[in-house]
Amino acid sequence: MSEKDMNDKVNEMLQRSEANVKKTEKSFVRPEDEEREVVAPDGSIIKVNPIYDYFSGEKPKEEKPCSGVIEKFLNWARAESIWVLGFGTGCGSIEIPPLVTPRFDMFRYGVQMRPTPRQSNAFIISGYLSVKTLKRVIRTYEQMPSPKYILALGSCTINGGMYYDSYSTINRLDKYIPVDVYIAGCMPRPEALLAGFMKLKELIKEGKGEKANEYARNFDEYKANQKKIIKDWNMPDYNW
Amino acid sequence: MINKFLGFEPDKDKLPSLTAKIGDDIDLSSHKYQKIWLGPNHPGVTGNMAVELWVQGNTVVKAKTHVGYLHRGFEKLIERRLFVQGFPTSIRMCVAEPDTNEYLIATCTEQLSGYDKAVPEMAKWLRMLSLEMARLQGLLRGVPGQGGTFALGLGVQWGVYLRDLILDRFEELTGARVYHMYIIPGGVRGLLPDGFKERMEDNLRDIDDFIIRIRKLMFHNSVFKKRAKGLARITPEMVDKYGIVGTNARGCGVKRDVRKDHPYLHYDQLDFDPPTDTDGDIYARTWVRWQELIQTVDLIRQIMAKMPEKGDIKAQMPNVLHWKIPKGETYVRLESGRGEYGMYYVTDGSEKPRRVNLRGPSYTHAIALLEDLLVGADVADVHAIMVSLQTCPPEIER
Amino acid sequence: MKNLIEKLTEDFKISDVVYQRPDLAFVTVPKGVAISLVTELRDYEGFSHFVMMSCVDWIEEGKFQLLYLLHNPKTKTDVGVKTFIDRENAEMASAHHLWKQVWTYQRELKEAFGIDFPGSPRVDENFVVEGWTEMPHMRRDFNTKEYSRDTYFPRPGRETNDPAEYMRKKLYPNEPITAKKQDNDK
Amino acid sequence: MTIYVKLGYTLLGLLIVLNWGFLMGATFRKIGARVAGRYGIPFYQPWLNLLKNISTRTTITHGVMYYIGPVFRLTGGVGLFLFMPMVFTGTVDGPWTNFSFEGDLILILYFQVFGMLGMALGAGQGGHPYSAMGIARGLAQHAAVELPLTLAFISIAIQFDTFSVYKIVAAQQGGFENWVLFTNPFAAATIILAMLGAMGHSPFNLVKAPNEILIGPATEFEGTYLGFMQSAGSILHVMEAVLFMNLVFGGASNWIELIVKTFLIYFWSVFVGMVFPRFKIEQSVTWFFKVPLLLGFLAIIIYSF
Repeated sequence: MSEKDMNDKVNEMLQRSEANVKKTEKSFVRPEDEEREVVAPDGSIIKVNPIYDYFSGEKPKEEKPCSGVIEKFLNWARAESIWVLGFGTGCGSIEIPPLVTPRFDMFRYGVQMRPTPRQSNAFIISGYLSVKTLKRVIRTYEQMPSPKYILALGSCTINGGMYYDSYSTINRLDKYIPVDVYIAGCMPRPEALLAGFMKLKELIKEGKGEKANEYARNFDEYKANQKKIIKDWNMPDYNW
Repeated sequence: MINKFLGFEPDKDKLPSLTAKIGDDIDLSSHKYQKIWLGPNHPGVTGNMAVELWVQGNTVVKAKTHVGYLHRGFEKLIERRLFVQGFPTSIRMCVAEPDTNEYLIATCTEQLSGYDKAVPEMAKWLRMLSLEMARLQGLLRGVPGQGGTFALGLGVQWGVYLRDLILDRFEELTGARVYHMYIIPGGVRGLLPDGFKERMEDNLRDIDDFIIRIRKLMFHNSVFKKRAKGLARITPEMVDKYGIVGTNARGCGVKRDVRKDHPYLHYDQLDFDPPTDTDGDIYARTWVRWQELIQTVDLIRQIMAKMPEKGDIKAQMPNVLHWKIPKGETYVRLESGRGEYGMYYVTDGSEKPRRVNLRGPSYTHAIALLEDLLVGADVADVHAIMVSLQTCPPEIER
Repeated sequence: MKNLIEKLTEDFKISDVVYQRPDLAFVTVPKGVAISLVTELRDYEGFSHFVMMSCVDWIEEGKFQLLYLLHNPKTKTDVGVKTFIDRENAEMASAHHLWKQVWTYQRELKEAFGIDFPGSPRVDENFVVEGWTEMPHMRRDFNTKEYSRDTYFPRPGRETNDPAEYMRKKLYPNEPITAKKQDNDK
Repeated sequence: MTIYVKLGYTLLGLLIVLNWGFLMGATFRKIGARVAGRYGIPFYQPWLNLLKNISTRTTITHGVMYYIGPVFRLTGGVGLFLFMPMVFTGTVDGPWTNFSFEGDLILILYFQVFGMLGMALGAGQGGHPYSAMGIARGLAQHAAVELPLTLAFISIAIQFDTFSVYKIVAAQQGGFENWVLFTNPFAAATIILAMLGAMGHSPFNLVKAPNEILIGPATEFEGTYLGFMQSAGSILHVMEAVLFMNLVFGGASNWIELIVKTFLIYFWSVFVGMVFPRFKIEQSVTWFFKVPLLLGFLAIIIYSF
C-alpha cells in the first residue's frame, strides 16, 4: 500500500467514524437538578430551579481594602497566618507530606493545612489540572473567603509542561483563575514551595494579594474561558 | 455482653431495608438514606479521587468510586511520541513509586527490540537497588499512613522524615528527588557515587530503629487493634474473583509475589520470603506491610553486598531518535509496593509505539473491590479501608 | 504451555499463536469464541487470575484488537487471548460475569474507544472524562494535539521542537539528513 | 464588694482565661510538634489566626441560626466561666469568684452541653451533611461522657453536702491530703477518665476528625464566626480544666497555681491523645459506659451510706 492510498484510507475512515460516533446533544444537568414544576402538599404548583435555589447565583463584587495603617496591620496578620486548603489536585501533592513533617516543617512560618475551603485562604494547585478537576477547583476557589491566594505548582500550570498536547489537561491556569505565585519545576522541591510561601508573604505584606478582586473585576472574561472548556456546566455561575 | 445488654450494637437486620445491598432501589426521597461525597476535596481521600456514599445512619449501604480527576491521557500521549520521548512522560504515571514505571517501559522496549539480553550485569543490580529503594520509600509512607487514618499522626511524621532521607540517596544516585529517570532502555544512567553504601547503611540503621518503634506505636496499641481488627476482611476466595494482588492478597494467606513467581532481574539470587498473614483484615494487611519493611531493608543490604564493584552500565543502543522497533507485543510485570504492576506494549514497526496500557493494582482494588468492601462499613472507616487497599488514583485513570 | 494451546487449537479455532516469552503466549481467536475460550481457560485450565483487558486500534485495517490477558498462578504462565472486531459499530459480548473487575475495563473501553458491551453494568457511565462531546479519545484518528491547541489556551512564546531536528541543527549541523520526516501529528 | 467592681474583676478574668487558652493551645501544639521532631508553630500563632479570621472580607450566610451557633458556643464558654470560682480567696464575695452561688454545679453541668447544642443548631442550618454527622456524633459522645461525670459530681456533692463549687473548693483547703483526689478516690478516678472525653482530644475526637469526616460542625463556618468559635473553644478548654481542678485537685489560691494546675490537667489529655488513635463513636460510648460508669456508681454507693 503506498503512502497516498494509506492517507486516503485514513481520511475515509476519519469521515466515517465521525458519522459513526454521533455527537449527542444531551443535557449534562442531572435530572434532579433540572428546572421543573413540583406540586406542593397543599396542591399549589411551585417552580423550582435547584441549582439556583440551593446556591445564590449572585456575582462577586470587588471588596475595598481598609485604609492605611489598619490594612497594613491586617495584611501582616494575613501573611503570618496562611491556611492552605488540603486538596491535592495533581502529583505535586506528594511533596506536601514532607512540608508538614520534621524535615521542612512549614508550621514555623505560620502556614497550616485546613480541610475545608470555607476556612482556608490559600490554595496550592499542585500540578496539572484535568478539566474534570478544574471544575471542582473553580467551585472550591469560589467558596473560599476573600482575600484568597493561589500558588500554582509545577510547569504544567504555567504552559502545560509535559502535557501541553493532552486533550484532558489545561495549559494555562491563569486563564481560568488568577494566580498569585508560580512555582516552576517538575516537580518543584519542598524548598521551592517554602520559597513560594515566602514570596506570597512578601506580596501580601506589600498589599498585592488582591487577586480575588481581580477575579471579580474580570469575572465575565474568566467565566467565558471556563465555560469554553467545561462542557457540562451544571452549577451556578458563582458558587457562594 | 455489656454491649448486647445496653443495646449499643443494634441488630442491623432490623433497620429498614438495609438488606437492599444491590443499591438500585435506594430511594433518596424516602429520607431513609443520605448521599454524601468523600472527595475529591477531602483530606481523608488518597490523592485526588472521590467516593460517593449512600449512608443510612452511620452505615454505608452503597458506594461508587469516581476517578478521572487526574486523567492526563498518558497512553494517548505516548502513542504520539518517539520511544525515548515517551519515557519521561510515562514515569509520571504513578507518583508514589515512579521507578516501577521506568523499569516497565525500559523492559518492554528492550524485549520487543531484542536488547533484553544485552543489558549489562551491573545495570541489573542497580535497577534492583533503585526498585527496592522505591519500595522502601513507599512503605515508609504507607505503613505509618495506616495508623494515620486512625489519627495516629506521630508515626507518619517519623516515617515521612525517613522517607526524605531515602529520597536524598536517590538524589545522589540519580540527580532527582521524585522523578528519577534512572532506568533507561539498555541500562541505567549512572554508577553508585563514592560513599553511597556507607550513607545508605546509616539511613538503614535509622530505619531499623523506626521499625521497632512503629511496632510499639501501632501493633501494640489497643485502640489501633480495636479499630483495625476484623475491618474490611478479604477472604482467599475473593482473591481470584476480584483480581487482588500484592500485599492485599498476601494479607489473607494467598502467597503471590511476582518477584518469586516470575523472577526478574536478579531476584532469584536474593534470599527472601514474602511475608503472609491469614486474617485478611486491615490489621493483617498492615502487619504484612510492616514485615515487608523489614524485608526490604534486608534486601537493600543484600543487593549492596552482592553487587559487583564496577562494570558496564549501559548496552550499546541504536540512535534513539531514529529507533524503530519491529512489530510485536508484550506484557511485562513487576512487584511494586502495591502489588502486581504491569504494562502491555504494542509496537507496529514505526518510530512510535502503537499502544501502551498500564495495569495498576489500584484499578481493581479501588473500584470493584472497594465498592463491595465499603457496603456495611462505618462512614468513619471509609478512609482507613481505602488506604489499606493502597489506592493510588493516578494509575487507575493514567 | 505449548501442549495446552495445541490442545485448544481445534476447538476454539485458534489461528495465530505467538510465544513472546516462555511464560507468555498470545493467541488469536474469532470474535464469537473469545469469551468461551476465556471461560474454558478459567474453569478448566487454572487461569484464574484476570490480569487485564486492553484494546489496540489498528486503524489501517479497520479493526479493533481486544486482548484478554489471563494468568495461571499454579504454572505461572500467561495467555493473552486476542480477537479482532470491526471498527464500525464496534460491539463485543460482555465478560462481566466471569470476574468482578471486568466491568470496569469494559466501561473504560466503551468510553475510550466506543466499543459497546451490551449487558455490562454501568457501561454507559463516564469513567475518566466528563462532559466529553468529541469522538472517543483513545481512537487513533482523534488528534489530541490539535484538540488541545484549539480548546485550551497555549501560552504564546512556548516553542515545541522536534528533538531529532533540533539536535541535528544544534549538534551535527553538517550531517546529511537520513531519516524520513515523520508526521508528528498522527 | 460592689457589683461593678465584681463585674470588672470578672471581665478581667475572662480576658486572662481567653489569653491563657490561646497560649495553652499553642503550647500543646508545640509539644506535639516536638514529639514528632518538628519545630512547631510560633507561640503567638492563635492570636494571628484570630486577627486573620476577623479580617476576612466576604461572609456567607445560611440563615439566623447559622449566626447564632457560634454565639451559643461562646455563651457556653462564658457561662461556664461566669459561675465558676476561679481563685480561692477565703470569701465567696472575693475578687475572682465571679458569680458563684449555691447550686452552681448544676448550672455548670448545663452550660457544658449548651455550647454543643448551639453548635448543633448552627451547623444544622449550615446544611452541610458532614456538619450534621459531626454534630450527631458529638452529641452521642457527649451524652456518654456526661453520665459518669454527673455521677462523680453527685458523689462529690454528697460527700461535702453542697452543690456549690466554691464550698467544695473551700472544703479541700489546707493541704493536698484534703483534695477529693485522696478523700474520694472513686469519684476522682471517674472524673480523670471521663475528662479525656470532655477535653475532646484523641482518642475521643471523632467529632472534629479531618480524616473521617472533614472537621465536623465547623465545616461551613468561616471568618469571624470561625474566630468566635475558636475563641470559645479556648475558653471552654480552660474552663473544663478549671472545673476539674476545683472539684478534684483542691482549686487554686492564686493565678499562678491555677495556670500550673490547668496546664497539668490539660497535659494529661494531650499526653494520652499523642499515642492513641481515635475511637469510633460506638467504641468510645462503650468505653465510657464500662469503667468510668462503674466507678461513678461505686463512688455514689460508697458515699450514700
